Amino acid sequence: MKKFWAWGALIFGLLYFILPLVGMTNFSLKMRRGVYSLDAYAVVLGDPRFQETFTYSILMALATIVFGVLLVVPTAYWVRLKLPGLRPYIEFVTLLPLVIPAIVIVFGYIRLYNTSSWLPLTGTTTGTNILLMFGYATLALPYMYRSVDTGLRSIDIATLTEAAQSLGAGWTTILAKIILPNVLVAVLSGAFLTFAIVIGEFTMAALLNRPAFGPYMQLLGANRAYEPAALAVMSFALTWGCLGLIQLVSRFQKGAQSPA
Amino acid sequence: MKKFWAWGALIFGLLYFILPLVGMTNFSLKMRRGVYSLDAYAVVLGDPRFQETFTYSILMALATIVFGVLLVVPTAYWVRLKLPGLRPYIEFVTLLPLVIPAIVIVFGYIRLYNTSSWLPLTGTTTGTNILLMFGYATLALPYMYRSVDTGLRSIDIATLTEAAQSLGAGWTTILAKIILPNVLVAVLSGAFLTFAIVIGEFTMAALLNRPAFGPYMQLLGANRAYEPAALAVMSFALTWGCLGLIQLVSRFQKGAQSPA
Amino acid sequence: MSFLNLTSIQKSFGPVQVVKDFNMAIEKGEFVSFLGPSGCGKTTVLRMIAGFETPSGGTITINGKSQANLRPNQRNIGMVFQAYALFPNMNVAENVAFGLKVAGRPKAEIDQRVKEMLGLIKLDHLADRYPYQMSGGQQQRVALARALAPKPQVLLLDEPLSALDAKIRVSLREEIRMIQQQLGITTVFVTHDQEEALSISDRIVVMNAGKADQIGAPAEIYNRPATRFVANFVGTLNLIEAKVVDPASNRVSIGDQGVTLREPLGAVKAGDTISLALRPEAGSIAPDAKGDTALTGEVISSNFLGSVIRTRMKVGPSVISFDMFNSPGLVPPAVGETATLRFTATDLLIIRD
Amino acid sequence: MSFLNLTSIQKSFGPVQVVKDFNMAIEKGEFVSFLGPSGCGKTTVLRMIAGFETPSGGTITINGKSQANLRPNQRNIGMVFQAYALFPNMNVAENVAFGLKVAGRPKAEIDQRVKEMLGLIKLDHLADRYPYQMSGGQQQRVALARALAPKPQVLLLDEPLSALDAKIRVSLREEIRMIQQQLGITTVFVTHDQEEALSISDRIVVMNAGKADQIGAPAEIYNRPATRFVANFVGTLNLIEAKVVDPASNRVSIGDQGVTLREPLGAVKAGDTISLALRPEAGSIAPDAKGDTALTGEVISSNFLGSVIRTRMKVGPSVISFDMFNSPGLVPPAVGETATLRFTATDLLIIRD
Repeated sequence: MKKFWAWGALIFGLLYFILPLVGMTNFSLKMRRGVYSLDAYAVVLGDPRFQETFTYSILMALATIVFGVLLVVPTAYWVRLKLPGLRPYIEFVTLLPLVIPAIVIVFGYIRLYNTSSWLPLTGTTTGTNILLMFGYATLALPYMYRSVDTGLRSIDIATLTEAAQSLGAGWTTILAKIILPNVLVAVLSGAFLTFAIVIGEFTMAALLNRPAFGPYMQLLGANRAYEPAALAVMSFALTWGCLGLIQLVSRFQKGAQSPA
Repeated sequence: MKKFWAWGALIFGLLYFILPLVGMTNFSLKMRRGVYSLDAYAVVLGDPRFQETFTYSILMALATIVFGVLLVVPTAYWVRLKLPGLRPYIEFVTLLPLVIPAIVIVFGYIRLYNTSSWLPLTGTTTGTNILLMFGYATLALPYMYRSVDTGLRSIDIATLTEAAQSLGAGWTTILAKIILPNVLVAVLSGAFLTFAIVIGEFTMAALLNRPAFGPYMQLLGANRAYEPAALAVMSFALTWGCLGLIQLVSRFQKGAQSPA
Repeated sequence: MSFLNLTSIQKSFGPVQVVKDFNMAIEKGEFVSFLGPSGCGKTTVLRMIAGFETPSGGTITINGKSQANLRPNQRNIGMVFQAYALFPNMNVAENVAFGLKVAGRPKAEIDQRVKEMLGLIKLDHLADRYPYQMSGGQQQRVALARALAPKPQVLLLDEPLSALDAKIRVSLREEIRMIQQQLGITTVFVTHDQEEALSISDRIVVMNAGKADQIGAPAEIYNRPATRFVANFVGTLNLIEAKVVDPASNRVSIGDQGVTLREPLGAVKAGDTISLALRPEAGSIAPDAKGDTALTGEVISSNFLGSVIRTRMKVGPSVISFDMFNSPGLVPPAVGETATLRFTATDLLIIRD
Repeated sequence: MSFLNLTSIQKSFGPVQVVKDFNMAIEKGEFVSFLGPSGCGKTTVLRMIAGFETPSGGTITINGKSQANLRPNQRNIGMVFQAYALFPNMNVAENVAFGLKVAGRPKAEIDQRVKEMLGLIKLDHLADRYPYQMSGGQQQRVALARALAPKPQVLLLDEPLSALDAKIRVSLREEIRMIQQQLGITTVFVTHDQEEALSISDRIVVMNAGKADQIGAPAEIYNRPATRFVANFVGTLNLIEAKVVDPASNRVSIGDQGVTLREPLGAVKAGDTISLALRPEAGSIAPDAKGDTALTGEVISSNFLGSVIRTRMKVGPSVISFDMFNSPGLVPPAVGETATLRFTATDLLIIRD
C-alpha cells in the first residue's frame, strides 16, 4: 500500500510538474541551432519591454503588499480578538476572490470608475494603476488573510493582549511590540505569495491595458518560439524562489519560537 | 475602536465588491434604451456559442471534480494516517499551483505533449481536453486538498481507523463507512470551489484553444457592451450560488455532527 | 474600608447572568481564593477586577479608588494566566522588564528590578532563555515575576497551576504562597481545585452559580460547610438521610438506629426527614476507635485507593463511605460483613439549604 | 501457559527503544493494569497487543496462538480509547452494531446483541442518539459496549478515563470493573493514575522506561515497592537518609536517633548510608499513637489539604512528611514546635536499587 502510493506520487509529480519543466528548460536552451546556449535568455533580458514590464510589475507587487498588510493585519487581529462571531463571514468574504473570476472584478471596476463616472479612475494612469492594485489586492486577499490569520492562531492573542494590558500597555504598544513581531513570518509568507501572484497575473493587467509582465509573457508566447520558454523558466524560478523564502522563513520561525 | 472598524469594513466592502456589482447589474439591464429590461440576458442565453461553451465548461468541471476527488481523498487520508512527516512537503506541492502562473503550466504542457512529442496529446481533441482537465485539476488542487485535509483534521482519523480495525474492519470498509461519510461535506465544498474555478478560468482554455466559457466571456467583453455585463452578473450569481451551497452544506454538517 | 472592595457586582452576557450580586471585601496583604466549578463565575469576577470585563452593575474599589472608568492598562494590577502568556518574541529578562519599560522607568532601575525579580523566583540563570526553551513550571514562575515587577496594587492569579503536572503544581503553589507572604501583596487566586484553595489561602470564597455560597478560612469552609453545595464541592462527603425522633432532645434515627445530635435541630417536628453530612475521614471501625456515637451496617464494598482504604457501608436507606489509612497489617472489612462505625456526634452536620 | 503471554517484547522507534524486554503472563479473566508515567512504554505494549504496532522483538500469544502474522482486524480484540473514538456518523446502536455487521452476523442476532450491550451499560434509552449529543461519560460507556459487542478474547483499555471529570472518573471505573467481573473478560488497562490502578486491578504492572519495575497485587505494589521508582510513583513517600550503626542487629541512625529495622540490612557495613522509605500515613504524632519506633524533630510546616493535614518535620538531614486525618477539634502542630512521630518499624522500607 505504501509503495503503491509512493510510486503513484512519483509518477504524478513527474507528469504534472517535473517533465513539463524539464522539457521547457531544455527547449529554452536550444535557440542556437545544435548547441545549448543562453541566447534566449539574453534576448529576453535585453528586451526593453521586458525591463519595463518587469519593473512595473515589481512596483505594483510592492504597492499591493503594503496595501494588503495595512488592511489585513489589524483587521484579522481585531476580528480574532473582539469579533470572533464575525470570523465565518470574514472568511467567506476572503474566499470570494477565489471564485469571482478576475474578469468580473475588472469589468465591474471599468463600468464603475470609467471616465464618465463620479470617480473617473480609469481616466488617468495613476487612477488605473490604483484600480489595478485594488484588483491585485483582491486576488491576493485570500492568501494574505489566511496566512496572517493562521499566524495569529498560533499565538494566543487574547491572553497575550490581556497580559500586555495588565502590564500597562496600550493598543499601539501591543500591536507594535507583541502582535507584529509574532506574526511577522506569516506576514512575510503572505507577502511572498502576493508577489508571486502579481508577477504572474495576466487578465486584469491586460483588460486595464497596463504594461505588466503577464501580458508581456503572453504577447511573447504568441509571437516567438524560444523566448517564452526562457521567460517561463525565469518566472518559475522567481516564484520558486519566493516559495523557498517562505519555507526558509517558517523554518527560522520554528527555531525561534515554541514548537507547540 | 469597534465602530471605526465596522465603518471601515463597510466602506471597503462597498468600494470593493458591492458597488462594482450594483453598477454592472444596473448597466446590464439597460440594453433597451430608457427602460430596464432583460434583453441582454436573452441575447446571451440565446447565443448558441454561449450554450456550447457553457456546456463544455460544466462537463470539464465535473470531470475535474471526479479526477480531483479520486486523487486527493485517499492521498490526504493516507498522508495524515501513515506519513504525517510528509505533510509539510505535500502542503508545499499543493501550494505550487497558486504561484506558478497558469501560463507556465500550459506552455509546459504544450511543449511536452505537442504533436511531435512522445505523447502527442495536443494532436487530438480528447487529448487536449485531458490536458486541459489536468491543468484545471492543478489549479483546483490547493482548494480541494485543503478542504479535504481540513475535513480530515476535524475527525480523529487515526483513532477512528484503529477503532474500526479493532472491530474487524478492513481498509475498504474503513474508507467507505467511516472516512468518506465524515468528510463528505469537505469533499463537496472542495468540489463546489473547483466548479467555480473551472467555469471562470480563461488563460488555459484560451491557450489550448478549447471552446470554454472563460474565453467566450472575454470575446464578448471585447466586442459588445451590454452582453458581457449580463454574462458577468450571471457568472457571479453562479459562483455565489456555489459558495452559498458550501455554506449551507457546512451548516448542515454542524447540525449533524459534533459541535467541537 | 477594606483594600479591595467588590460591592453588588453583577455581570450578564446577553441573557445569561453569570455573576449575581457578588460582595467581597479583601484586606491589604490578604490571600483570597475564589473556589468553584467551571462556569460558577469566579473567573468573570477576576476579569472584572482586572478590567477585562465591565460589570453590568456594582462597584469595584481598590485602595478607596473606584475602578469604573479605568481601562485595564490603567489599573496597576498584576495578572498571571493559566496559559502562562509569556511574550514568545522576548526572552525571560525582556518579559519581566516589559511592564517597567511601558511605564517608562529608567534603564538602570529596570535592570535592577528585573534582577531582583529573577532572584525571587530563583531563575537568575535563565534570564536569556526564550519561553519555548523552558518547562511549564519555569514559564509560570517567569509570568509571576513579570506580573510582580511593576509593583502592582493587587495580584490576580487565574488558575495559574491548572496546566502543570501534579508534582510541580504542589511545589509551585507553596512557592507562590511564600512569595506572596514575603511581599505582603494583596492576592486573588481563582481555582477549581479544593486542595489548592485549602492549602494556600487566608480566606476562601466558595462560588456557586454566580453567587458566593460561603466565605471563610480554609478549616471553617471544610469543617462547617454552610450549604449542601459547599459540603459536596469541598472534599468528599456522605449525605445521610435521618428521621427526626424528638426535636427537643435532638434525637434522630438513621435507619433504625438512634443518634443524638449536638447541633440544635431548629424548626422541625418529629417524623420530618433531614439531611446530615459526615466526612469519610471522621469515623473509624477499628475496635479501639473512640467516639460517642456508633452506626452499624453491612459492608457493601471496600476499595484500596493507596494511602487510604475506602469502605462503603449500608445503614438504613443511606450508604456511608469511610476512609482508613492503609497500613501493611490492615485487613480491610470483607463485603457482607457487619461493621460498627464510631465517630463524635459533633462530626454530624445538619445540611439545611 | 497463561491466556495472554508477552514474551521478551521489545519495540524501538528509530534509535529510541521504547519497550525493553517486557515479559508478562495474564490469566483468563484477569484485570491487569499497566501503570507508569507518560513515555514509559505502557501504551506501546497495549498497541502491540492490539496489532497497531509491530514488536521489534519477542512474541505475543493469545489463547496459545501467536499473533505475529495477524493484522489488527484479525485479532478479535476489543479496544477502548481515551478519545472515545465513536464513529460520528453513526448513532449509538449503529456504533455498537459495527463490529457485528463487519463480521457479517445475521440481523436478528445483531439487534439482540446490541440490546443486550446497551442494557449492560444502562443506556437503552439513548440508542438513537449521536455521539455529539452525549456527555463524555456516556460516550465512553458506548465505546465500551461497542468493544464488547463482538465478544472479543481480550479487552484493551487505553487510559479510558483520562478525559473525564473527577467524579465521573470514579463512578465509571467502578462500572468498568463490575462489567469486567460480570463477563469474566481478560482485560488490560493502561493508566498513569495510581489511584485508578490500585482500586480497579487484580494485578498491576508498574512500568518505568520501557521495563516492568514491579508486577503484583495493588496492596503489594503499594506496601512493598520493589524499587525507588515504584515507591515514588505509587503514592507519596518520604525518602530518609540513614547511617548503618550495626549491620548484625539491624541498627541504623537517622540524624542522631537510633532505629532498629525489621528487614535484614543485607551486605552493608557500619558507617554506610542507606535510603529508607516511609509513607506519610504510616506514623502519627498523637499523644496516644502506637508504634514501636519514634523519631523526634522540629516541625517546619503544616498544610491543611482538606481531609488530611500534612506536616513536615526535620529529622537530622531528612525532611519527613506525615498526614493526619482532619477533624474539627484537631490543632495542627505549630511551626517550630518539637514533635515525636511514632510508627511501626516494619513501615520503614529499605530502598535498595
